[in-house]
Amino acid sequence: MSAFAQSQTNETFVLNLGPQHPATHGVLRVKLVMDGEYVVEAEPVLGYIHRMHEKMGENRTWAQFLPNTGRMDYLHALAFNHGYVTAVERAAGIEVAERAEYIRVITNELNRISSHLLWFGAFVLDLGGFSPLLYAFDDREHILDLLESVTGSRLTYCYYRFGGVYNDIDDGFLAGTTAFIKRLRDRMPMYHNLVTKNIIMMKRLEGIGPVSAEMCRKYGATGPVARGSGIDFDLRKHEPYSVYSEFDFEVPVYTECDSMARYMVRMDEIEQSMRIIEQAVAKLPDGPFMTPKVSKIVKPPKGDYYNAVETARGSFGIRLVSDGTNTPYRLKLRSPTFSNLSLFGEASRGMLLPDALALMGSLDLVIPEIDR
Amino acid sequence: MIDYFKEIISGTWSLFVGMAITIRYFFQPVVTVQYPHETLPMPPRFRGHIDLVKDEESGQSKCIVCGMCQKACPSGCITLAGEKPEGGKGKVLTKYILDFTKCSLCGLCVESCKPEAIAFSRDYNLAGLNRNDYVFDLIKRMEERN
Amino acid sequence: MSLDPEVVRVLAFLVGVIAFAALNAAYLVWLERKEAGHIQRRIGPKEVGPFGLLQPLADGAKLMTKQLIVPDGVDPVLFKIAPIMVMVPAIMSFVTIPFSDTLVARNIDIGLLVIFAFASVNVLGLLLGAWGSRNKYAIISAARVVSQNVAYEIPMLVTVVTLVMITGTMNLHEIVMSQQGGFWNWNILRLNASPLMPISFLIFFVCMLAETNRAPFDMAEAESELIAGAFTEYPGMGFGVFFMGEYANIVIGACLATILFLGGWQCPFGLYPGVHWFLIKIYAIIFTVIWIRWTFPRTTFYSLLNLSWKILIPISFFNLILTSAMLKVF
Amino acid sequence: MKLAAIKQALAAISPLAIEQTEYAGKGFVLDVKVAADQVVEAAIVLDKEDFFIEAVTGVDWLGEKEALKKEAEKQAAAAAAAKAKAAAEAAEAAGEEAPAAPAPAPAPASVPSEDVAPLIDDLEVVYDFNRYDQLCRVVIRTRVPRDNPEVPTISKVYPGANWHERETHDFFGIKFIGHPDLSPLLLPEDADYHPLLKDFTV
Repeated sequence: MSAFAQSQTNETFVLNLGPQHPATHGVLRVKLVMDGEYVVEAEPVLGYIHRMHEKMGENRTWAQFLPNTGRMDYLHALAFNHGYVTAVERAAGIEVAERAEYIRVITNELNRISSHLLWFGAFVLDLGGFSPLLYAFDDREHILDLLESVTGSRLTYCYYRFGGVYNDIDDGFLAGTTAFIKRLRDRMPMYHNLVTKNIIMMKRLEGIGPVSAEMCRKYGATGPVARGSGIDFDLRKHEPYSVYSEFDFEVPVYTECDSMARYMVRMDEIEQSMRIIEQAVAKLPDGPFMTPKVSKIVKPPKGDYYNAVETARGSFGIRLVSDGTNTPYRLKLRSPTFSNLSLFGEASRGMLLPDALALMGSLDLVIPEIDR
Repeated sequence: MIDYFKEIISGTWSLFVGMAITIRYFFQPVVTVQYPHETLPMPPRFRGHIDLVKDEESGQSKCIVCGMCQKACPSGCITLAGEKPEGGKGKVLTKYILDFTKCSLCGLCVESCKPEAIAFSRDYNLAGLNRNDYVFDLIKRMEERN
Repeated sequence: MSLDPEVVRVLAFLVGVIAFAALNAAYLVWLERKEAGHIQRRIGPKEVGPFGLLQPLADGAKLMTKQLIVPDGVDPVLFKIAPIMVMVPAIMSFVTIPFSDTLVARNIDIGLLVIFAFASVNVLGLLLGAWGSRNKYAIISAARVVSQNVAYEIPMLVTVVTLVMITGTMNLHEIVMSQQGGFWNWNILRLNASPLMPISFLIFFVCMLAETNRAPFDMAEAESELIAGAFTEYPGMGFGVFFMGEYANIVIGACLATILFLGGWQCPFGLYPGVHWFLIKIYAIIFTVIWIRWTFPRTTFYSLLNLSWKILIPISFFNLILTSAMLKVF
Repeated sequence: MKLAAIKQALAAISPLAIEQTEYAGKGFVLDVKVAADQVVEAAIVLDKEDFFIEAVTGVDWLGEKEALKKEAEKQAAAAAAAKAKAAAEAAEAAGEEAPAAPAPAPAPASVPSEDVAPLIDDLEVVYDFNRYDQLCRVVIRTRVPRDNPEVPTISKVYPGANWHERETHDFFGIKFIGHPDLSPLLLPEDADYHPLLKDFTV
């Protein structure tokens, strides 16, 4: 590929991929030291959208922190709700109603598909293709309407509660979900023909942005970034939480370690999520959508707990330290893109500018989740 | 040498396949809604800002001024006040202010309200020139509504 | 002093050509947004005038009302000349294009050469604009524009040389006259001269795309990397002039492709040829250019150069040799 | 890599305490307390076992020593009273509520008891390690005094920890010795305050 030899005269210049730049999908600044068009050194600068959720966690009760989780990663907000709710349920030992577990899995996987679709559109937009973004948004709109009819909001959900969900799902939602899955299944070949098999796309992605498995381990990268480098690590299979152990689905793993591998992992995950949803809709039990008599005052016993769930971008972990009162003592939020982005500095050394941006696009960044 | 030509041919073939897809969409009907002229109906569970529910017979709100919603709200948007009528038992609502600029629509207030006196409204296109256009006096809104 | 009728005729044609170029530049923007809209299943401009037809005028007015800020630290001379250097050659090369049998400003014998001469000035304009505006993004994009145009000038010229060998003349009028009759004796299907004629049309089309920085080769103003590339610093009408220059170049490219390969104003079935056929063919090619733009992602820079040096140039040289051999034999 | 083998490998660096916790309730399998300077060794051991760094967390235990001391005094008083009187009165004396919740009130003025040094609470740094192929989350904890919290950096062993440590330094002021660049990561460049300390007032 492009062998890069630092030019002797060493007149590098610093280019600011500024806080607002079309390729950074949010307020992230990358200080690039460039030599001509080659990136010599890339250093992401964070903190432009830092809101200190962890301090908010310390002066709100356990139930009042719920809306904050949806604001961290607004593309897959339900997974963050799920992560926080299962963390508190694990700490306080709250039972979750059987039907609620299935509702959570269905809505969570729908949200994962909508997050992957948005990433697909934005990624192809980064590489210059415009129309796939709008086709992906067309499909994503169907999911948002479905979830809006049940949860009431479109992006920052606050739908899960300790012990269950806010309100029940109706048959209209189930019919809509099955219709949507059939529709997306017909459209997936179109996406592959239009983008994946396109010679320009292949030239742009194959062999670009190599991230070795060892680099993933050293930086703690998880999610599609790690699965693109041959690491089979998906918390839904690895630490089965909720009722994920009851569905059979594969975890797509590619070993080429390049941007095309990460791209294919996410495209296959859309297919797997659809399989999960179908099985969950088929096995949806009746019964209450919320365990009765779960009081809003939750007092987990003293001590610290760790709980991790699989979001569209990797493993979202929460470390709770509770001192037995109704407000958390310490709430650490481990966001997956924080570690995924930390390997960008080393991975993008010596690459061309457009390839470095293709690599950044393939890391699927959501900046508010990094800055918290 | 062979794969040099094979790559060219398969490459150009993939380009033509891509163009065939987009031209097919060119002739298909449009999916977008022309917003100012046509609007989408909001689903029943849409979460707009909260509104007081009018009790049919008495025409007053069902609120018993217990203050549970005020305590449940994470960002402290609700301020309410009520006073005891001379003879009657319960409290009557006199002031119910919702500061919608801080509300994150989490639904903890609606959930914590036993008599179901507050519910999500369904209006979404709120426009205002300054922040206190969004500080709603829900009692006034309830009277205006009918 | 009596005006020589020829001078009056040329002046009238010049005014007509400039009007054609300006109108084209404006309404190509409308066509592009409408077509992009429908490809992406949305409508495109609709509010201003029926079907958004007045949208280009609204854009023009908006661009003109913008204040022309010349950022400090900018080389004022280069900064101001660049847009003009991109726009003027584009309009100048309309002079030799034969719109129909009689409708041509100046029928110059080496018309083809004039067009290519002006086409290379446009690159210089972009380079001066980027260098003048002292903006890092612009400099990167200027470097790309120069090497891209150099890389794609060669296959384009080689294909044109093969064609001139076949037609024997550089006069655009004669080239079109030699393609009379039905579409079977257009140059694109003149297989007796060289079986690779359709492929050389494809090469010419791809090089035309690359010359005008369009579609998969829009490295110059790659939105997602270089924001607006060479004309990042240009506010209002400065950007507007660059924009019109780019669209005028596309129209010239389309005209050239029509004249050289698709038989200019000839009718596909030999019936009453005329300027209407010429316009239909131009707009069909421009429709394809826009269609390609909204379908494909952008190529990287080195694969763009690989495509030219490793694929287009070898094939066009082979085509040149093959044609000369065929001409010698038959 | 069986859990026992990891436990045994970690025991080699003689940590203060190793405790196997039950995953379902706590979320991690092994809980290891080490002294501040053993952190790098522990990281190297885990690095050899193919662990990856998941998170670095700081916890501020302000007021904990106070509570423990008050608790100890109460216990002593309760034991003395119990010995002197019947068990019944002693039970009522010991009924005082749970240790003072460390509300962000300033540390309760410690009554000038007989011991001289004022009690220094400590900050805890918690490292989470996990494996890709096997469900095995290991937690390494260290405690450092609040007045000059210093922990050696593990970013030489795990480059991924670089940002985590910078963030913990932002929020708690824990200095990581040998860290390449401890400038604020999430806070503005000139931030000298540490928001997550319990005695942080806006």
